[in-house]
Amino acid sequence: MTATGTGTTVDAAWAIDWLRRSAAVVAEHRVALSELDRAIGDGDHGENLDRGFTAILAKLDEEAPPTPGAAFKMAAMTLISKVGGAAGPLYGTAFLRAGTAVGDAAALDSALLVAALTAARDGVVARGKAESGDKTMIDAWTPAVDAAAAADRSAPAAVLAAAAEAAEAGAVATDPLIARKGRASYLGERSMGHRDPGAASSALILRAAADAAAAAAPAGASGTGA
Amino acid sequence: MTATGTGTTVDAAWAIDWLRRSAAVVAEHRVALSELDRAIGDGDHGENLDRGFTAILAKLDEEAPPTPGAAFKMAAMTLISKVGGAAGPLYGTAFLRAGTAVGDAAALDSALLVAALTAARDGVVARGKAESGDKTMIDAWTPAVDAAAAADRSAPAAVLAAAAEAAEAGAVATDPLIARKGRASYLGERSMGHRDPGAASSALILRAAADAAAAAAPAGASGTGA
Amino acid sequence: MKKLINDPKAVVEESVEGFGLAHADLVTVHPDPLFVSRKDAKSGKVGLLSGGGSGHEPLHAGYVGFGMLDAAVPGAVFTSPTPEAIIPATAAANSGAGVVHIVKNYTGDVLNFETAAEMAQADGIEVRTVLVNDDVAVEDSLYTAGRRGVGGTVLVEKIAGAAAERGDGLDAVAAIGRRVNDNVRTMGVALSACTVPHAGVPSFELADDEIEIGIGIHGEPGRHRIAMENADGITDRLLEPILADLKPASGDKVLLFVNGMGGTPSSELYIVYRHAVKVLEAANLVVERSLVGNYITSLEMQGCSISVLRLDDEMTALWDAPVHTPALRWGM
Amino acid sequence: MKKLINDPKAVVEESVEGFGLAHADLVTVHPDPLFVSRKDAKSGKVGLLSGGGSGHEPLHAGYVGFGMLDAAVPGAVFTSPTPEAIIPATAAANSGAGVVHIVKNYTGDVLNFETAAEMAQADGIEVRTVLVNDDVAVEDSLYTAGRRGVGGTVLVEKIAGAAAERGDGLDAVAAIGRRVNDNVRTMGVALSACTVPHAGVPSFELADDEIEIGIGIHGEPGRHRIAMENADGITDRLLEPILADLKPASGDKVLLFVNGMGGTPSSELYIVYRHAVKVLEAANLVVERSLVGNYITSLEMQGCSISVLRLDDEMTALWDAPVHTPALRWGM
Ligand SMILES: Nc1ncnc2c1ncn2[C@@H]1O[C@H](COP(=O)(O)OP(=O)(O)O)[C@@H](O)[C@H]1O
Ligand SMILES: Nc1ncnc2c1ncn2[C@@H]1O[C@H](COP(=O)(O)OP(=O)(O)O)[C@@H](O)[C@H]1O
Ligand SMILES: [Mg+2]
Ligand SMILES: [Mg+2]
Ligand SMILES: [Mg+2]
Ligand SMILES: [Mg+2]
Repeated sequence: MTATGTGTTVDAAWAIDWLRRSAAVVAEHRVALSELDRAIGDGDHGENLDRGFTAILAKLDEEAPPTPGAAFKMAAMTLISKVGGAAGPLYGTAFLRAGTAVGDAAALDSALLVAALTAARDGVVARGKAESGDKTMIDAWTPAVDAAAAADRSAPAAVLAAAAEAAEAGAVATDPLIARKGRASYLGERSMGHRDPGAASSALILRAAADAAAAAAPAGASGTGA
Repeated sequence: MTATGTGTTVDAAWAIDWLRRSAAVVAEHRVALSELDRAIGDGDHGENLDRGFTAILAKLDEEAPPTPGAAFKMAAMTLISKVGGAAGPLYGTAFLRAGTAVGDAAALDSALLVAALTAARDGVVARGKAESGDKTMIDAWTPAVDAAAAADRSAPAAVLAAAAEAAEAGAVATDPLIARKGRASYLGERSMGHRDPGAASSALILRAAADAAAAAAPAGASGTGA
Repeated sequence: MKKLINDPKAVVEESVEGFGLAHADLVTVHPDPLFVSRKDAKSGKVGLLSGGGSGHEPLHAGYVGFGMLDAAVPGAVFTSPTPEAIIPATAAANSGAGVVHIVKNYTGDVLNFETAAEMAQADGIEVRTVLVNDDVAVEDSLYTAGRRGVGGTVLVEKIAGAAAERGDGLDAVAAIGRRVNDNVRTMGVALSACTVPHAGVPSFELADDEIEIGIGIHGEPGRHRIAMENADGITDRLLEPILADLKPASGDKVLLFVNGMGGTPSSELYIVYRHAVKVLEAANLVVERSLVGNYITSLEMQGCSISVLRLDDEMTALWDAPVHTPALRWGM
Repeated sequence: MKKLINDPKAVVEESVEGFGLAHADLVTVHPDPLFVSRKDAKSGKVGLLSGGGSGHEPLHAGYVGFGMLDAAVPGAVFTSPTPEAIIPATAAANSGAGVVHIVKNYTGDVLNFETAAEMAQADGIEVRTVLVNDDVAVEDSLYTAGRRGVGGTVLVEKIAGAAAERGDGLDAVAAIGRRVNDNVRTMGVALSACTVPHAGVPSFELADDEIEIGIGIHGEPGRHRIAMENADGITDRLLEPILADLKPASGDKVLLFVNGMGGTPSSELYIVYRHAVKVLEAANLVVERSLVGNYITSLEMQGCSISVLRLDDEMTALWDAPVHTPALRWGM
């Protein structure tokens, strides 16, 4: 399926492409993510997400969700049922809240996208109670939401590119932090000097969203994003 | 205590010196003997014998046996009670039979020594049912007994030196054999290329007997032995 | 990595299948979603359910049976199970009087059980949750995800299970479970790491003369890495924070639980137990009950944990009550 | 070498001391010479005694108690005990009806028990010896010290113990012990070696992709070294010589015993058990009873053994009879 878009909105095809690209990068980085988790957690983060996104691919092959919201909700339910661990409920909540935020809109403009990203982040905070600087996926999501909100809203691709870039920087910035939530917190100061696996996977997944939007946008229609 | 002897006989002091020298060489070769046993057995032979001879030293410190026979019997009972494993009862039987063979003679001449060594070997065969070539301590003892019987009988030191030399050669000759008795037999052909630990310890102990006799003999009184 | 496994991805399924075959008199294995339920549960009693990542065997499935759990939900290795499995397991454990979820305090377990409990309640099943967090290795619980649930979990499951079996109501069973948790403290040590099957490499590296003090049960590194010590010294190090935190009074009766992490022979556990008894008796505590063995493990990790539970007469009686599960059995 | 021990020379003494403290309701530890005796033995029953090198825990001391052994004699690690300890243990196990010695077939054990039996008989205690030699890994038993006693020992101790408990006479107890031995075959595999405390180095070296097939229980190498295989393949390799030697008839009832060598998690044992059941059922055998766990070990060795016992109704009834020991307990 080829992603399509008007340039000023993204649609169900984009959402599906996002999920497929997410599955691909998670599979590609499965070992690397687990390796990050092995350093400060229990070494299963890549495996967990890969199990979830593989199941999402299977669902997508069965039936294409008709709207972005339906795609997000399908992803949410699949991640909640298949991933387990901390990441399953947290990513699941993120997609669930995003789905609720966009309702059954067929096309999402930049404003709705920013709202969806914000709702996703807020959902993770509500479930996990982490604050910025606690060395969790929140440290990728909050800069991403902030960057998206501040980005040029003429094109979703630009909004998502800004979000992805900020998420990547946020993930890198978790390196020196002492973890205060999740398994890594048990290590105390020994968690310093390692990247948070959930922040790293969040950056990968948000980059997949931006890439899908860039692929969907008609040539020349994208904004400032990469 | 200094070992003494007339040159044509050995006495209780010699027997005690033999046991002390045996304890010393076993302690010195403890790790090496266990290492041999680790290759084709269960890695405890040095440890086992060391436990036994350490106990013999303690007994000797308490009370000096009045005759060679008494020394052999004390050694036998101590080895039987402290060593365990295969080596404990086998060495125990060897010393017991040697003790019985010499009775309460105060001095042992070459003929009585040969009889004692023969009785010791026969005791090991009776208990362990091993034949020559089965890769056991018998492969040190039988050549030792044969060499002792054939040696110049003018001096016990010569008899024991011949026995020790033959035991050493016998131990070396176990290297290519396939074990047919004891733990090493479970390895089948994989026991080839390793020295039998019990044969190696037998050579050490018989060499200690010869050394004690050489030390006991008045200068010039010893026979052809080293 | 050398393990007696086939496909690393099928380890849990195949192992639980074998477990079900070996204990068909006691348990039923439901393969998809995977959970284990008790065969002979009497109707009308409060149901007890626990679950969590696999790799801690015999926890939890080994404790399904008379006087302990009604259902267990094994997740992937070291990964909490999902609501998809917890919800039907809750339904299986329910015979009308509601279900107590015994949950070890890890973010993943808490979140997944929370979701499942909500959905089960929506289906009309009363659920109470007992959170186990007995690990004194986690010092600043304000600045972390809180203390972890470790060895104490076994004691909570046994004692709350006996309360359910004698007919206590839902809130009473949850209350006794919480009372056990409030009175138990645990600390663990690793001499070697374990290898998660799908990872294929040890979960941390430890030099030949190093040990990890204050480990959890997921192969994660501990709080401190120190030079190897002898068993008595290690036992002292484990008991010290336990007693400092539990603050038992002179004359208190305790249950002493020395638990193997999976790869340590029981002979070594008894060496630890021997010294632990001496330390507790020197502190004027009465060791009334004991448990020594592999009861909550980390795959083939070498090491142990010590748990001390301050007993009251009711807990002791419930501990002594008959139990018949694949991994814990007495009195019947 | 990292172990939870103090002095390598005191490992057995300290461990048995701790064991005695933990199970003071069931056993008495006699420190010098070291043996363990049962607390509640009824007078007039045939006594059951076993012993051997330490390092196989819970064997043998873990099986002292109601319905199993009356005394156990732990030697140094992997070294048979001496008559010095076997003789008083035999006296402790005797309450007038004589004593059965259960001896694993190793030269050292045989010689030391032989001496002790002779001396006990001289003291007026009737002794019968049941030699256990169930290890099919030893192929040419004519050219070796004969088959070794391994996993089957646990089954002999349980079933003969139940016979003694129900009041069978000395010869009858020995006869049932021998019948169990005649009908059981065992084969083991090691994934890693173990380290004897006083040696401090592993008892053999095994590459990362190699396993030893046909090991005994003393850390000795096995018959063949092969490339690592999956659990089902290894299970096939263990069962093949067992069935070839036992030659069960179609429809025979068997007990399937999957035993861990000490360092293998129970989850892996159940994966082996799962496939073993399938193989036995494909051979038209009925798996009537099972035992899965660490019951006769080699310190922290990784690996397992499989034992198959051809049951008759009497053996099954004696297997099911109540037993209450530190390591095996049911029916009471
Ligand atoms: N309370 C929390 N809030 C936000 N994110 C969290 C929280 N706890 C854990 N995480 C995220 O989850 C990631 C770990 O996920 P994963 O390894 O799949 O689960 P588990 O820790 O249960 O094994 C962490 O790297 C972190 O980013
Ligand atoms: N049947 C036997 N006859 C003679 N010697 C034997 C016999 N069985 C074993 N041995 C000797 O005993 C030695 C092993 O002794 P040791 O290691 O102390 O006992 P274990 O084999 O019980 O561990 C072998 O090297 C061999 O020389
Ligand atoms: Mg993780
Ligand atoms: Mg040996
Ligand atoms: Mg996890
Ligand atoms: Mg030995």
